[in-house]
Order: sequence, then C-alpha cells, then structure tokens
Amino acid sequence: MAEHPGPRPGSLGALLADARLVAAKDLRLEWRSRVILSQVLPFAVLVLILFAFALDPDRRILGQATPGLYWLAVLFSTLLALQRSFTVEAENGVTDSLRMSGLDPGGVFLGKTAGIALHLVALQLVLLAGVTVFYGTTPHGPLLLLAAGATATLGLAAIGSILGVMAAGLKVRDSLLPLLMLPMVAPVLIGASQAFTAAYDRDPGAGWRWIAMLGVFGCLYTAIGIVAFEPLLEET
Amino acid sequence: MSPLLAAQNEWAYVAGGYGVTVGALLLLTVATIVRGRRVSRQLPPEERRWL
Amino acid sequence: MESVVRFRGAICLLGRFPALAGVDLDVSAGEIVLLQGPNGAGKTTVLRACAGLVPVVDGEAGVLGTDLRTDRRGVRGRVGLLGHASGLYEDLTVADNVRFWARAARARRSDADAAMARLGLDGRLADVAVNRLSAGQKKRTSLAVLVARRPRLWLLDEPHAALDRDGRDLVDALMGEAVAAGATVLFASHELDRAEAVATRTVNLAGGTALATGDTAAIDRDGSGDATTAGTDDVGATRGSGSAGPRAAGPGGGREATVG
Amino acid sequence: MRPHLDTPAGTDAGGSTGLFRLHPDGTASRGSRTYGLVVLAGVILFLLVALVFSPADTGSENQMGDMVRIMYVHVPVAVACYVAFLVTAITSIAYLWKRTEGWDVLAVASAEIGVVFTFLTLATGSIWGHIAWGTWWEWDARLTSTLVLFIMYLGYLALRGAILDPVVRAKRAAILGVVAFVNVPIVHYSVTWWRGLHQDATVSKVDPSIDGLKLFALMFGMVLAVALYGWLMIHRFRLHYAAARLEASGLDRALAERRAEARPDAVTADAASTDAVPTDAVTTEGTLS
Repeated sequence: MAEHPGPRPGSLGALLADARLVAAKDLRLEWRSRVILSQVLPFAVLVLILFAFALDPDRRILGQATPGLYWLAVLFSTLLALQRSFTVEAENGVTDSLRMSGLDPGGVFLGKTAGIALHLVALQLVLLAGVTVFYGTTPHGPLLLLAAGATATLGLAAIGSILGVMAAGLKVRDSLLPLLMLPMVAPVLIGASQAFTAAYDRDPGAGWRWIAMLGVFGCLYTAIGIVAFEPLLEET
Repeated sequence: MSPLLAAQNEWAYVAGGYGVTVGALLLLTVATIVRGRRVSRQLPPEERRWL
Repeated sequence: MESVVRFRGAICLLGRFPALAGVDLDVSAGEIVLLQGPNGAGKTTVLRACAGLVPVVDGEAGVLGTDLRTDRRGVRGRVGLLGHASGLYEDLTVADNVRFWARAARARRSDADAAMARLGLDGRLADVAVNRLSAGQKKRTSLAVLVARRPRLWLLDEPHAALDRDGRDLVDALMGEAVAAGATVLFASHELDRAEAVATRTVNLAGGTALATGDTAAIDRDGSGDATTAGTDDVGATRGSGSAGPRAAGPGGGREATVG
Repeated sequence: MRPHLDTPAGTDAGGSTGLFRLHPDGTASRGSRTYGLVVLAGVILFLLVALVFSPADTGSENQMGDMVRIMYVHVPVAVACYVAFLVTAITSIAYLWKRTEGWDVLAVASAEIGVVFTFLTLATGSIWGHIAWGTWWEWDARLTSTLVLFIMYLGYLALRGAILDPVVRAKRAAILGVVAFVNVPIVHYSVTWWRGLHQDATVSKVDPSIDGLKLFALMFGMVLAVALYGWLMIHRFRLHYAAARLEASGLDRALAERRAEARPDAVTADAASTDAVPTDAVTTEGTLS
C-alpha cells in the first residue's frame, strides 16, 4: 500500500486537511453547477422584494425593519442552500463513498460547514447591497455588522450541517428540515437582528453582548457537530 | 364591570385552565393505557417483564 | 494461507429483514471468489458487510484481521467497494471525482491520474461532468476511484454490468492485476461465463445463506459446468444444492446444513 | 434496561380485588397501580386545595384574585415539562454511550409526555395572560421560549416518525435530543434579553408574598406534576418497550423463512414468489439512502 502523504490520520492536522478537501470540493461543485448562484441568490433577493410588497412601499417601515427582514431572507436562503448541500451527499451512493473514503467524519462536518458558510457570506454581500438599495438604509458600524455576520453565519452553518445530514435521505426532508431548523436558530435570528439594529441605530454598544451570544452558539454547535457527525454519517 | 361580574369572569378562566389541564392529562392517560393493552396483548407474557 | 474474509453464521439485518441469515464464508489471500445466487440471495449484503457498511448483528465476521462486530470502521481504509450506485458527485467532472476520492483516501495525485489512464478516462472524458456520462463510463469512473485507492480487498458488485466488451475485458484484467499485486477479490456477477473464467472459486448464496463452495475449474472439467451456463437466476440457486444437502436441514438445523 | 424495578416477576395479578385488580394485558404492574392510586388521590386533594380551600389573592400588591389559582397548575406543568426534556436529553446521552434500546425508549416516552406538558404550560399561560394583560398572547420571555421549545420537540417527534429503521431512528433522535436541550438555555437567554429591552413581565415569577395555603398549593402542585410525569413515564415506557419487542419478535420467524428460501424445493416451487423477495438493490437502497 502506498505510504500516506500528509498528516497522520486522527490528528488535528488530518481533521483540518479533510475539512479543507471537503470544503474545496463543495466550492468546486458550486462552480460547476452554479445552483446557489442561479437559484438561491435570486430567491434571496426575491424575498427582499416580497417583504416590500407585503409591508408597504413606505420606506420608513422597511428601513426600521431592515435588520429583521435581512436575517429572515438569510435564514430562508440558508434552508435552500442546506437542502442543496446535503442532497448531493445523499444521492448516487455518495454517502457510502463518504463512509468508505477514509475522511474523518469531524473533518467532513467542518468542511460542509465551511462550504455552507462561504456560500452564505457571498449571499449576504448581495443581500446587504439589496437592503441598502431597496429599503434605502445605509449601513453603519461596519465592525459590528462584520462581527454579527461572521458569528451568526458560523452558527447557522454549524447547526444547519448537523440538522441537514440528520434529515438527508429521508422522504420528508424538504418539510422536516425547516421544522427542525427554524426553532433551533431562533436565538441566531434574535441576536443577529438585534446586533444589526444596534449598528444601524448607531448604538453599537448595545450590540456586542449579542455578538457574544452568537459566538457561543456558533462554537457550541461546531463542537457538537464534530463529535456528532460520526454517528450521524454512520447511521446503522 | 361590577366586582361580582369580574369575579365570575375570572372563575370561568380558572375553570377553563383547570379543565384543559385535567382533560388533556386524562386523555393522555387513557390513550396510554388503552394502547398499552392493545400492544402488550400481542406480546408473549415472558416478554412483559413488569408483570 | 492467510485468511482475508472469515464469516461464521453471520447475520445481517436490513431494517427487520434478515438479508443474511447465517453465512459461512472463507476467502484466503490472493483468491478471486465469485458470489453467485438469485436476486435477493444476499450477494450485495455480503459485499457491503465485508466493507463494514452493514453491521453484522450475530455470528463471527472478520475481514483483513479486523473484527467487523467490534470495529466496522477499521476495515474501510483497506477495502474498496464497487456498488450498484456510482458513489460519484454528478455535477463534478470525472477528474474532479477521481482526484477527490483518491485524496480522501490519502492516495497521491499521480495515483489518481494513473488510474484514470488505466480506465481510459484520460483525455476528453476527464473534463466531462459525471451526469453527462453513459452508464458504462460512470462505472469506469467508479473503477478508477477503486484503482487509485489500491485496496487490499476488492469488493465488486456486478462489475460487468453496463460495460461494453472492452470494459468487461478491462474489469477481468484489473482483477488479475489486483491479485498479482497482492490483493484479494470478492465479486458478484450474473455474467457467469465470464465470471467463472476469471474466478478461482465460486460460492453459492441463496436465502441469505452460503450453500456450497466449489472449485469452478473442477466443475468445468467434469462437465457439470453446463448447468451453470443456463443463465437464469434460479439455476444458480439450485446448483450445488445436491451435494450440500440443504434438504437435511430440519427445524432449527438450518445453520449447520448450510456450512459449505 | 430492565423495564421494571418495582415488582417481582410472576406476581399473580388475579389475586387482588377492586382497584388493585390488574388488567391481564395491560402495562400496569402492582407497583405502578399503587403509585397511580396515590397520585390520583393526590390530584383530588390538590384540586380541593387549589380550587376550594386556598383563599383568593387579595393581600398582595398584585391583587390577582381567583386568577392566582391558574398559577397552581401553570407553574407545576412548566416544571414537569422541563423535567421531561431534561430526562430526554440525559437518556439520549445514555443511548449514545451504551447503544441499548431501553434508553431510546425512555427518551421517546419522556419527549412525548413533555410535549403534552409544554402544551398545557402554553395554554394555561395564555389564559393567565388574557386576564392579566388582556391579550391571549404576550411576548413574555418564558412563554416565548417555551413556545420555541414546544415546536422544537414537535420536530423531534416528527424526525422519529420519519425514520423506519429502529437503529437509525434511535441514533439520530438521540443526537437531536441532546442538540435541542443544549439550545434551551440559549433560547431562554436570548428571548429574555430581547424582551428585557421592553418590559419585565413574566407569568412564572412567584410573588414573594405568597404564603400559607397558596404556597402549599403551588408546592404540592409541583410535586404532583412530577409524580404524574413519573407515572406516565412508567406506562409509556412499557408501551414503547412492548412495541419495540413486538417489532423485533418477528426475527426468528423471518430468519427461518429466509433460510427456507435456500431449500431447492422451496425455490423451485416458489420460483414465481422469489420475485416478491426484495432484490439486493431495492433492499439496500431502501434502508441506506
């Protein structure tokens, strides 16, 4: 057998190497198929437009509600991105290939989480431009916005990966995933919206404790996911 | 609103709260017992280790 | 000879269905063993159990010195499974897939490229997305992943299916090369003519049990091989039963009666 | 897991009379029957104390009047629902550790009872809110986090319902049981901070001036709710345990049938019926995809 290049199996280096491999694969998959770009991104922008239709063209209401609407749009898009990300892992016996692959399950989790997070970051850049243009709000407090975006994205991607693989392969996954996901991420929606509100209100001091909460949420579920992915991937 | 009417009104809500609670728990209890009998009837007695 | 696969009364459940109802199986290093039997006999489950994908819930099961009942994951790095499904990402190209799975198994990129060349996937096909390939080309891609991983035990489920004549010849050649390189092959096939020519031994499965093992070459020599070439599934199940005597299986005696 | 700890095996159930007579097929044992009767007596006593003997709230500054009686059920069922979900989380961890069926059965039994208690928490809280605040729903921190909890565990039960294979179901549900419970304090704090910006009204804040029979009713209610939860757990555990054993009991017969497929006379006689046997491809994909 060929000697193994790269880090020793089971080490942290191997975990991160596997994570990088899986994340790079997901980005390449998106580059080849462009499903997020051509379907989820337009959907996210459409949600912003629909909020305007539903609420009022009056920019005052939209401006006040911008943080909440922005994160709702992110949340809905996350669900679609998750469905996409875990459908490709459940089709054509890929799940078996993953089990046979020699990849560390924790590394697979980190890779999937990183891939989803990177997709979400790209989505959010467009959505941020969207609320600025459509709702007439000007972003303030870039540091707070950046911190809220980063921590909330980590939390959404981490718990999304856990629940995504949990629902993957089930006949009812399309309806089950939102039911599992949306109540779980209620703290993320609250925290990120409040932090954005603080930033937009030019009152950044009130926002930072939400960042702490979001950070705890993200790190906690990342840690749980690394441990829980082995039994989840293993199934029987 | 007279105090008496308000008191009667309050009692209606109290009765409603207790009614919902007792009713739901009774329903759960009865359902558990009935389903338990139906399921455990099909099981040989040596598997019903609580007996 | 070194034992590669050793099953004793192995039972595997798919949900509540006993896909394997007590299988005895021995495969030694360097063998090419053909699993044969009707649809639903348990061939796929034997292969998947050897790969550590289906848990063995009762009996003994060891592969490459690893006990499957205690450490199912331990064996996976050293075996390669070609299943019914391709196990490939449909939106990625052939080269993307082979390189990703090879790197996941910590094989070198040169191994991946060499495997693609061996399967005739270098050149134009390498940059075609898998979802635009024919069934045979997908199978070649899955085989390329297997070759790049260099497993010590090859588990092939219907490797000849969907392939053209050249492809089937290539599969037979790959099995020979694998054994020459020190590996062992366990495969299931309905292409009996071809499969028995390449196999060193045949194991018959039916009803989730192994009926009998025999030397295919010996069977062919004494002329009884014609029954095996009739080609229908049911013949495969009844063949070999005469000597193994499952009729003797009384109530509760099924397992003993099916020892090969 | 032993399903019972309270009665010796082989107790003659027919020997007793009256309320102690056990149904021959039920999930009751002599111990659980005694326990149940004690709880029943407790419920009657509790209803008398809570609705008749204890005075209306007139002394405290809040002046809740008879509405204070809602608290005697609202707080206890809320306590019971948190106990239930804590038990689900603990048994889920125990399942992931030991991988034995009994822990999974305990987890599902506790979650089901917990969902009922959570529903009652929300219902009584809503009734309270209608009098105290004039609306059926106030975005009170504890009520809101309980609502999120309720939906989360509905999802837990939905996941269990969606998976047929018992091992896969147990494993995924156990992880969800842990993940969901870890989320409980995070939801609670986030909702509290979120509401904290506006107001600080909460149903469950026990008035410090509550005393005497009122305090007794509240405490007695809590003990009773947890005791009732325990009784329901015994019976639902036995119910699910029986159902799981029933599912598994077909194995010997299934093995015999499966081996009979290998008999040549069976194969030739039932040549047509071999099609009915799931093919390799169907069975593997059906359970593993």
